[in-house]
Amino acid sequence: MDLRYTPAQQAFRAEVRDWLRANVPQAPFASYDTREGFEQHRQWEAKLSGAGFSSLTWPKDLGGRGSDLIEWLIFEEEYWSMDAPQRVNQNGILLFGPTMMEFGTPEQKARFLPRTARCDDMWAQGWSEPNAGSDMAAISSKAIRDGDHYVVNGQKIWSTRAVFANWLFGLFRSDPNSFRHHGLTYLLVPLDAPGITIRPIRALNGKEAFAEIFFDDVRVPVQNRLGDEGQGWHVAMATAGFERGLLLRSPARYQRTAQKLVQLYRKHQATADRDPGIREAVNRAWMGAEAYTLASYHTVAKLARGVSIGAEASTNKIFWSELDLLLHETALRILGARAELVDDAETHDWLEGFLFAQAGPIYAGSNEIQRNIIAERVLGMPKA
Amino acid sequence: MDLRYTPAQQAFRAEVRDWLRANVPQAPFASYDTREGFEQHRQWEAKLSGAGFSSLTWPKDLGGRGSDLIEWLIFEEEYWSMDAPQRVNQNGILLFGPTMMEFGTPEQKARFLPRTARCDDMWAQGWSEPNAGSDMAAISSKAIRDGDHYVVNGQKIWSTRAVFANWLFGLFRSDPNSFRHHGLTYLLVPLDAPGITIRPIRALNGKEAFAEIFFDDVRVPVQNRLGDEGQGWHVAMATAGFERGLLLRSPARYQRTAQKLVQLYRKHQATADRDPGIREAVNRAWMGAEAYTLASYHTVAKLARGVSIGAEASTNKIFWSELDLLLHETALRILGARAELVDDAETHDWLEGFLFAQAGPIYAGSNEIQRNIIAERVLGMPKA
Amino acid sequence: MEFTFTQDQMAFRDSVSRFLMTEAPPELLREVWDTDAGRSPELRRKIAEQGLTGLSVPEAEGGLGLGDIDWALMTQELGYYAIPDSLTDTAYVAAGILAGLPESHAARAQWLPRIVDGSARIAVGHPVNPWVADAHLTDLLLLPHATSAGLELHAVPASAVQVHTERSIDASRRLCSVQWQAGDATRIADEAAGQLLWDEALERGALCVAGQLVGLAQHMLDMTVDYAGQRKQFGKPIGAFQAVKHHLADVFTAIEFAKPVLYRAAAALATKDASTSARIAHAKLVCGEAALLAAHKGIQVHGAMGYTWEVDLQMFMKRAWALNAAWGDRAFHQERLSAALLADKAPLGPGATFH
Amino acid sequence: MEFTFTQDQMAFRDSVSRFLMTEAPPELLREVWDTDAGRSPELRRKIAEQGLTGLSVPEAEGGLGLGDIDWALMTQELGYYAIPDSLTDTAYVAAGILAGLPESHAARAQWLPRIVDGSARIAVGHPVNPWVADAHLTDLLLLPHATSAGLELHAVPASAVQVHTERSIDASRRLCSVQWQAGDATRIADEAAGQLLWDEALERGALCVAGQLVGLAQHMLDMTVDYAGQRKQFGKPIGAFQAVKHHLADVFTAIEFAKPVLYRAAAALATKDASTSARIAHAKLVCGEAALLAAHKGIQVHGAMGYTWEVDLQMFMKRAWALNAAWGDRAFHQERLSAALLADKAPLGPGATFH
Repeated sequence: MDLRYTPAQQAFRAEVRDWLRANVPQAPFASYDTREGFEQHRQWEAKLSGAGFSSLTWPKDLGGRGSDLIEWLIFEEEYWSMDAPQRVNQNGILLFGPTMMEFGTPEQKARFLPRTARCDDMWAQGWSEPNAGSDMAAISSKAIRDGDHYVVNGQKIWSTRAVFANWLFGLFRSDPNSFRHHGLTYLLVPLDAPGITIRPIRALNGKEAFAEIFFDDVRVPVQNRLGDEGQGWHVAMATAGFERGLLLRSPARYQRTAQKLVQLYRKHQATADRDPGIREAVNRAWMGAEAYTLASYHTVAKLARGVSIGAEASTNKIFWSELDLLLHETALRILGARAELVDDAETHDWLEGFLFAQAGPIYAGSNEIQRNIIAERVLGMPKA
Repeated sequence: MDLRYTPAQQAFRAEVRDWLRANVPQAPFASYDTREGFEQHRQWEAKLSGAGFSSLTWPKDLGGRGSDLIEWLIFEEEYWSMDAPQRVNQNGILLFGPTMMEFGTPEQKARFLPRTARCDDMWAQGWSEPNAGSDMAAISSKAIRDGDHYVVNGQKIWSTRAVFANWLFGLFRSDPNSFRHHGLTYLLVPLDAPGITIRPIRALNGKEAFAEIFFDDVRVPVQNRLGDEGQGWHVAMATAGFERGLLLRSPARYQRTAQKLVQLYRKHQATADRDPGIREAVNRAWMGAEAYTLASYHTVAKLARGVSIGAEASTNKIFWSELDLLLHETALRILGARAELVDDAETHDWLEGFLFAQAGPIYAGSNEIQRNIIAERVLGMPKA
Repeated sequence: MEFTFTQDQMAFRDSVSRFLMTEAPPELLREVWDTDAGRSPELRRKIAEQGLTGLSVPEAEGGLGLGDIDWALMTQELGYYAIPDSLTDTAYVAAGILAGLPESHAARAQWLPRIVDGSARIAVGHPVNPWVADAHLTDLLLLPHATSAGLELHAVPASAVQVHTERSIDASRRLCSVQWQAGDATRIADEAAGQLLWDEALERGALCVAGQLVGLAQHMLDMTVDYAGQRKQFGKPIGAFQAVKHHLADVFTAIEFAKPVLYRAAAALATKDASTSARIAHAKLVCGEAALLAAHKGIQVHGAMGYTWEVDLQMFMKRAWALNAAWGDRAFHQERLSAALLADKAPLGPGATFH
Repeated sequence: MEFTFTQDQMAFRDSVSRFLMTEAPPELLREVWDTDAGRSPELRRKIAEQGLTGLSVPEAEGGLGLGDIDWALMTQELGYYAIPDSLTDTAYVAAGILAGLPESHAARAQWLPRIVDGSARIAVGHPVNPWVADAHLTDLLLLPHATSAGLELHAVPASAVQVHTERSIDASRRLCSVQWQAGDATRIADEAAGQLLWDEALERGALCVAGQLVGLAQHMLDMTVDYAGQRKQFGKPIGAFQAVKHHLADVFTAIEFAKPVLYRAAAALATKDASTSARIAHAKLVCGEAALLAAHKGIQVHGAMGYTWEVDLQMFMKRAWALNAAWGDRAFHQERLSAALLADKAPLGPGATFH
């Protein structure tokens, strides 16, 4: 156990900090769930990419920086400390990129990865379907081979910011007689292809954060297939493991929120203390953010030692999603009657964050599913 | 809605109060989970019975007072306010008595009810079996007809204070080929019958609070059967409904504990307030006890109007058992390091109550079962 | 001792419920959300026709002469259908203030009949609320003016105030900051009488919100039960999963134990019981918790659908979140409750519930 | 930056675990509960033979010269097997105090080798604890004596004290009130040096208990998982019910997120980090919560069996309940944590975790 950053890590931190100080935009962007805001965020992400900070953990020759996970943690700490903009290319960097690196042909890699790293292509997900929420194996959208193409019909839903993306990766049933995890194929689909209709879905905050995507005889060339036909589940799951989950929710995000919560409490302590539970909730929220950080560093160190990681993806999901609710609920308790004001300067971010936090326990496998996974796969309890 | 007690109710309260003031023993009894304490409590209960307060809601001619549920609530308020002793004949008064009144023959009633009211007979339950905990229909102990007798073989468990009782009521499988709720018969068994072995079970607090009862060719006369052969489940369930659950846990018990909790907090406020959650927990506990009381009065009023009561037995069970834990956990938080001392005068009752409260969410149908019942029977959710 | 409602009261509640089910469906609520004024004069007219606006106006002034206990049922229905604030502020809180004036007071004759016939909206500016709800489209404002001796009560015509409206997360709420000038012409009660009226208005406002919160909780539970019975995952309705069952059972239990607390608080207010402020604090806290729990479990069971704008759940969740801090936030009511519990000789134990 | 243990440390932990699994099964614990003295000299001898009593005694004095980080693993194992207090008080807390004396101090040479060879038990009387654990069968007591300038440190032979023993809910605990006389002969550190040693002893004692609490939590989870896999109800193992699965998953998650907090706190203490008191408060709070949760869910899943004396769960629950308030109760550590968070310029945000 050595809790000192190496000179190289310290130098990396200094470099990140200097670059961010010089480049983080002063004026806040519009919400990235609007077209204007999406474009602002995309340009910022492209700028990050130019400095090697966007797809940080990708290999250098693919547009990344080849950073290890400690550098990633350091980068996130500096990034969130600066209140820098939300990241808009996570689908491309964390979900699409690693899958392409593992399963893509050399031609596919050359065609897609640099453009993804530079934010020239922005990716939407095509997993969920109206009748297949947490049960992804129930996918029924079809991709039937017809010569050099697949003909895609069906419907995808809950595709984050798909209204603004230009490509989609997803799973489709290529064998119409198959069941569950079998007979699925992983395809890359340009969203301007004929036969595609994108219907935005407004989220809790009124923004068009998701979309429903309808496929009507959409012809997708076979060279847009990632991995073998019928092997889509394997392709999608191979990189769905722990590291992706880790990168999705960096601890620095919650530490920054916890820090602001402590500041908010200090500012309003006289009124907040009339509710005797608030100070306990503030303590608990800070402890949670710190515990999540420590667990992340601990996991990263174990990964570096080659220890295989099991249930951490599920425990992490439960932990950060409940922490995020606690952080924002506590802030709104402190704000009291003002907490409902949409346009109030002090309230705004807490309220938006509170609405966003509602999704945490639901998406990417609901917390009920995660608890089942822990009990069955880690603790060996029988399936029902 | 009329929240004034009638003159008759006020007079009843005054009568109860006067009688208790004159009769409640000054010196505390030993625990009723010991032989000495059980006998002290039995004699006290017999004295209560003599004044008509033991089986309060029974008809007068059966040894009760014919009180309605409002009088019962009033009695309990006065009783708990006085810190009077624990009640030791609840099996007889609340479980056995009403069933006997509904299903007994005139001879059986004459034989058993007066002795039960006077605490001459003390009853143990014979429901649970080692492999039939919350799933009572899995009973496998047998009672096979042989002429004028049933021959009983098998094993019962978790029978409260059966070590000190002299009679047992319970369900036995009289049709060895039957399944689940069918083929069960309700029998009354003298615990000194040949072939019975009683093995005490020590509870969390070290006391012999339960027993396991082994039946080895025990011959029970047919006239000790309550209801018809094979109808045992019906007999047992007919009076297992809401009113029994209501009477089992009077709200005054929790109000008294909540009152003491507030007093404990006031006494130790300076140290308690270092833990910012304690005052909130005290508020919450008091609110819970008051809400349970209000819900009880509300239910009693609805019953009196002939409104049928549905899920209240299940919601009540969940509510009081979790409230009881909260009350005692909060007291132990206030007591801090002293909370572990078994013999400390201030700690003793809270610690004993805390141990006892652990059983609440488990027995009489675990809280998981109660939540299933609410979801399935009240909210109409499908069985799994 | 009979701690429940009469058959007449229950029948009245049922008729209100049927009326609102027909006349105030979620589609109407969506319309209200999308308009600037945010109110439906048509709905208000129908409500007045039913006599609901005159519920607690004395019979002498044309109303039904009912009181807080009846409103404990009524507000649950208004909460269930998420009826916007102007109705309760006018017909319950403002009517209560005006009916508290001396019988000969001119303001009574001027305004109470107009509350009954639905032709007047009255906004109430209690100091516990940082803003005045619905001040932008009211006819009259009842406003406090603080002096060293207490709070005067002023009746201010809409034409005499300047209003700025803030947006709430609950788009049916219209929160206004109000600029106005206190004067002899507007004063309708002096500090002594005014303070009593404002104190009672606080209790009434908090109770009114508590009732709506438990109604909101019930509606969210009902929507969630419906959804859980229909939506299938892994080949069966999600309501067959034990985790979902337990979510629903917890909400049901919270509601069942909040309602009697609400009723006891209403009775305390109606009889000016010494325990009123503690009982109303208790009701506000537990009704708010039931609503927050119903929202939390509701969205969890609805999954992604519950996170969308198009599924109605969101409107009820947001109203619950907003109302939870209206007429005194949790801190305010926790403090009131603590003060009552920790007072010397506080009547806390068995037997004190109805004394 | 490498926030984990070396392979050597893990291997050592595993060997300790195997050793205790064999030598300190629950049956031994039951024997300890039933004796008056409450300790097993035989077990202590075997532990000393393994070198465990000398874990943090400097190599010069015959020990292994390891430190707080190693104890963060070791205490989990001791907690898992519910090893009574006298071992940790002697081999960790008292050894830490003595090893903090100047190298030439006579008390070191007198006691540290005896800690290593297992021939001495030392009880520690820190003011945060109302009683001194195991004072009834100790060889030496380290006791504080308060002066206006701080706490002196006294080493008092067992023959010079009068002891009265209190019973704990955890029958393996032996809590004593101690009467003794401070004098020049017993003083081994003055107020200045003594205060530093006592302050560090507090952190070490709290950390030691935190580690044991998380070990207890793990044991209760393991017992409960075993039970849920075997016990059948309604025709299937109760572990197949979703409610039971979720109980178990919650405990697992609490433990997984408590351990890294424990390790960070141990590292802070080992390097005398400025954040030590906040980090140890954090560890004590979350390890205690994990243990309380494991007890609560454990008895719930065990059902009536968990409520009995004969099923082992009860011993571990009671030890968790008792240790949760030892070396500072929740209030004490909440207050320390709050003080750290609310200090001006407290280092709270991203990047402060390892600075």
